[in-house]
Amino acid sequence: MNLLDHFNYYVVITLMMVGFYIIMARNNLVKKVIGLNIFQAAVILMYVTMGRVHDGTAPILADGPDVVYSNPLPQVLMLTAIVVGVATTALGLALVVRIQENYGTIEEDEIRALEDAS
Amino acid sequence: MTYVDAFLLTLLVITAVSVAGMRNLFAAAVFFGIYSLLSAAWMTVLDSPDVAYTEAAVGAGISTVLMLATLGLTSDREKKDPILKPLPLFIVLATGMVLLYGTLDMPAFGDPMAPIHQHVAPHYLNDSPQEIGVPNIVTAVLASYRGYDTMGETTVVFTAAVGVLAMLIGRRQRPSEAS
Amino acid sequence: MTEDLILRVVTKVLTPFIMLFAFYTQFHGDYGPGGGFQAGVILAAAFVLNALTFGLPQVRKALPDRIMIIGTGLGVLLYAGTGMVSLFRGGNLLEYGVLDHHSPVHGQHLGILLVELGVGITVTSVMWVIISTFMERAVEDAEGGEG
Amino acid sequence: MSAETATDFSAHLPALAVMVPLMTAPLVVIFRNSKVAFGLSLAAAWSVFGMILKTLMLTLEHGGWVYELGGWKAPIGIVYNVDTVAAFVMLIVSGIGALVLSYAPMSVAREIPENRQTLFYSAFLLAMTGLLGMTITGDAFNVFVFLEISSLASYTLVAMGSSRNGFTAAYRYLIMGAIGGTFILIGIGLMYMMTGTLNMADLAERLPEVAHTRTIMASFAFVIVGAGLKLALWPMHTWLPNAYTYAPSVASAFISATGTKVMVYVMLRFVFGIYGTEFAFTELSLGLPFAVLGLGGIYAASTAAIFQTNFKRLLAYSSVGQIGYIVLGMSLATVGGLAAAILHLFNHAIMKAGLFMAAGHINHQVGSVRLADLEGIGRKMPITMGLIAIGGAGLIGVPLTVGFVSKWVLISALAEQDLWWVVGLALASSLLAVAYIWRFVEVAWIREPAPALEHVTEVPFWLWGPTAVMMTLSIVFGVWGAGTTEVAMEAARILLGVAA
Repeated sequence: MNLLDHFNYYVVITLMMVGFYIIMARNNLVKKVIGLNIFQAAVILMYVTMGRVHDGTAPILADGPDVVYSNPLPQVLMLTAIVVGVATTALGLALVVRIQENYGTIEEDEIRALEDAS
Repeated sequence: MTYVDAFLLTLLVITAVSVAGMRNLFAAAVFFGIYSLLSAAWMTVLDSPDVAYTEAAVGAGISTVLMLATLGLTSDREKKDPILKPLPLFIVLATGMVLLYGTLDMPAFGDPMAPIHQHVAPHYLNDSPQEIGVPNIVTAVLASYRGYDTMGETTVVFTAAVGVLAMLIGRRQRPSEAS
Repeated sequence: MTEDLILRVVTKVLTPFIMLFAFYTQFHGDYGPGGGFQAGVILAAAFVLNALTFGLPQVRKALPDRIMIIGTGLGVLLYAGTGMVSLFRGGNLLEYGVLDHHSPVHGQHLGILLVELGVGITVTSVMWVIISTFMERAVEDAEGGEG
Repeated sequence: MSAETATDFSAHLPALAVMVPLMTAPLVVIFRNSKVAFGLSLAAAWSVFGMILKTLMLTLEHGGWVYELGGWKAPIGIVYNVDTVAAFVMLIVSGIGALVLSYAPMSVAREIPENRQTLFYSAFLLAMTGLLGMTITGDAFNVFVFLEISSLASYTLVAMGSSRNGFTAAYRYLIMGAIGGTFILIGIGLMYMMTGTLNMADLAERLPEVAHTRTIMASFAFVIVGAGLKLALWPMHTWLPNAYTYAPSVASAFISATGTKVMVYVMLRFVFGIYGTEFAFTELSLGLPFAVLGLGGIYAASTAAIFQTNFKRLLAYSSVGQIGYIVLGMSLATVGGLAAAILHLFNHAIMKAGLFMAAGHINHQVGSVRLADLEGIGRKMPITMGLIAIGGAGLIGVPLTVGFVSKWVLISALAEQDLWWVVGLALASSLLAVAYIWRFVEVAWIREPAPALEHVTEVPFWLWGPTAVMMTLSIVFGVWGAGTTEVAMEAARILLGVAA
């Protein structure tokens, strides 16, 4: 097995894990949303990576014969996933704004302390 | 694997890791924008101009602007707390291990014989000129073959607007009034 | 909002080009990269640029909130409506081929044009509504600080 | 398929059932009037219910069918997989949705500010659209899209409760939900990578060839964990109690009854319909971990419910426990076990929706659902308390209620496999339900009415009517449980792919 065959996937997995770790470990609510975005962007890269063909070109039909096209399907799916990601981000950040207004902080541990107190 | 690929991938990992370590949230948001642009660049290298275009517009554009706007309304410093936490680290490493385990039987990168290039996709590439007649196959699949998905996607965007309006419409509450 | 003359002039000059590019992206999506979603984001970006330079109230005069909120729903309705018209013309849901009984390919073109337009309308309005709602909070914040 | 004749047109019913709420949601926002919004939503919900009832009857009579969206054949396009299981789950979603909406206007008027009411109805319809869409679809990626519609709408609904804790509850729900969704996306991606298709039937056909690959095993892990997060599988349930507690009453009733249920259904579809029983239960022996998680959930969450000081929170923990019964049934991978799981989806949905609606009555009159504020409320609100008693009896599994029927089917399925110690554990767990229901009964009936409750009266008919219908259903399907059991058995056979 050639290590280079899957090198891209290793990078993508690293990125996913960095994002996932930020979500799980950071206390700051905005930081968590940033982590979520890194995580999702990495998943998008995973799909796009699998759609690539050696010596291929973008799936926009050209006149030349023997053109190899990359797979359009993962790209279509990922357009949807990007949109879902930005929708989630917008909603999450709107919640963060309201949490700041109600609690005066956006640090998870301080919010928990305030919740327990009330 | 070319030098361009290697360069982009290295930069991607560096930006992602530095976002994790940063205390200044403004910098983190801007770095996320860079991360997003870099992934868009790599998507272009991977022959996906449509996805790259969208990622650049959304990730580096809308998402980053929203993050900065939120920081303007909250605070731009993250409180100090330990970077390494055992339980999250364990969960993340376990997840990563499962993914690495998954790569062991994956088709090689760019292999034209991989199942996804042999099934379904050839139909789009070969028959869409007769069936739909749009040169950009991504558009053909997006709007027609999988048009139902895209309708769902439009609905997701609409849902986001409903959600944000439901949360932020009207005058803001002061922390003093709320507590 | 800024008093900086250069920014104001540059914004004025750039706006038509950004909008033109958005429309190009919208209607050229069949031939090159792009489509309703990307076009919507770019068009909304043009509005946001203007809001940052000339202030939110100024842009709201041209784009009343009511209209933009209607826009968020209108795009979805246009998309879903295209699907329903196909259904009532004897096809399945979203089967654009039946939109033109003589030439299914032409029907497909028409359907794609309409649904992409629906996506564009919704995305433009939603992105503007979301960002302007966030900006409005920030403006209130500043006012609150002064008062 | 052409739409020439009326019978042919009924093939379009599932599509219409998704489109009606999807198109009503933007209309509601455009009209911007809360009365119009309510009217439109109610009309949409009941018409969807009618369409799905008809669909279910058709599938029972003639078997299922495949509906090709955009006219493209699977696996090129997206298709609906219309069968008894999907129709049954959609019936739960639309029926609960319609009844809960019938109850909504007074509750919404009290709990949600005027300028947000139309948005509330819109989000409600979107949640319904998402749940219906992900139930009926036969495409793995499409599940993700509609899952996100319902999730985003649910986060919105949760955040609309009037308390500030609602925002943090919604935020945590959003983060957990987004992780769950992304995990499912990764799982689907790995599956797609190995087979080249997204259509569920096509996947089921092509997966056995590559089932031994480590990539497919990883994809399985991601789908299970992702779905587990979304359906609040113990111990991944931490987002649920606060989300249900702080959501507005109408939203609590709808989401608790349908959200996790549809996710269970999606998990069933993936495990049995795509990966297959052979792969999941023989090769990976998933039965034991599922049984452990199910029983663990029943005991841990029911015990936690006993110690709650807030009635809605108590109900929320009880939900986590009840999901445990469903997972326990699923872990058997037999027709009886699956039937018990599917039946309990239906039965628990009715009971929990009714109970959360009744909690809404209390909130409407008292303005709080904390047990400390409800001392002696039983004498002030006799109808509501009677309804809660019926629901509580159902949760315990008293005969003549739906809870008894599902427990009976579950226990017989366990006995069939000679798992007598599990039977014992499942029976003993009912005592925990007795304990947490008793806690409420004790506060509401035994204690002297608190002075603060002096002027509390029963809620008007428009609130208790729909709740009473829900509870009546829980008795109707408890007494005549044979009918629902038969449908559930049929659904289980379809999922397992065995002939009757």
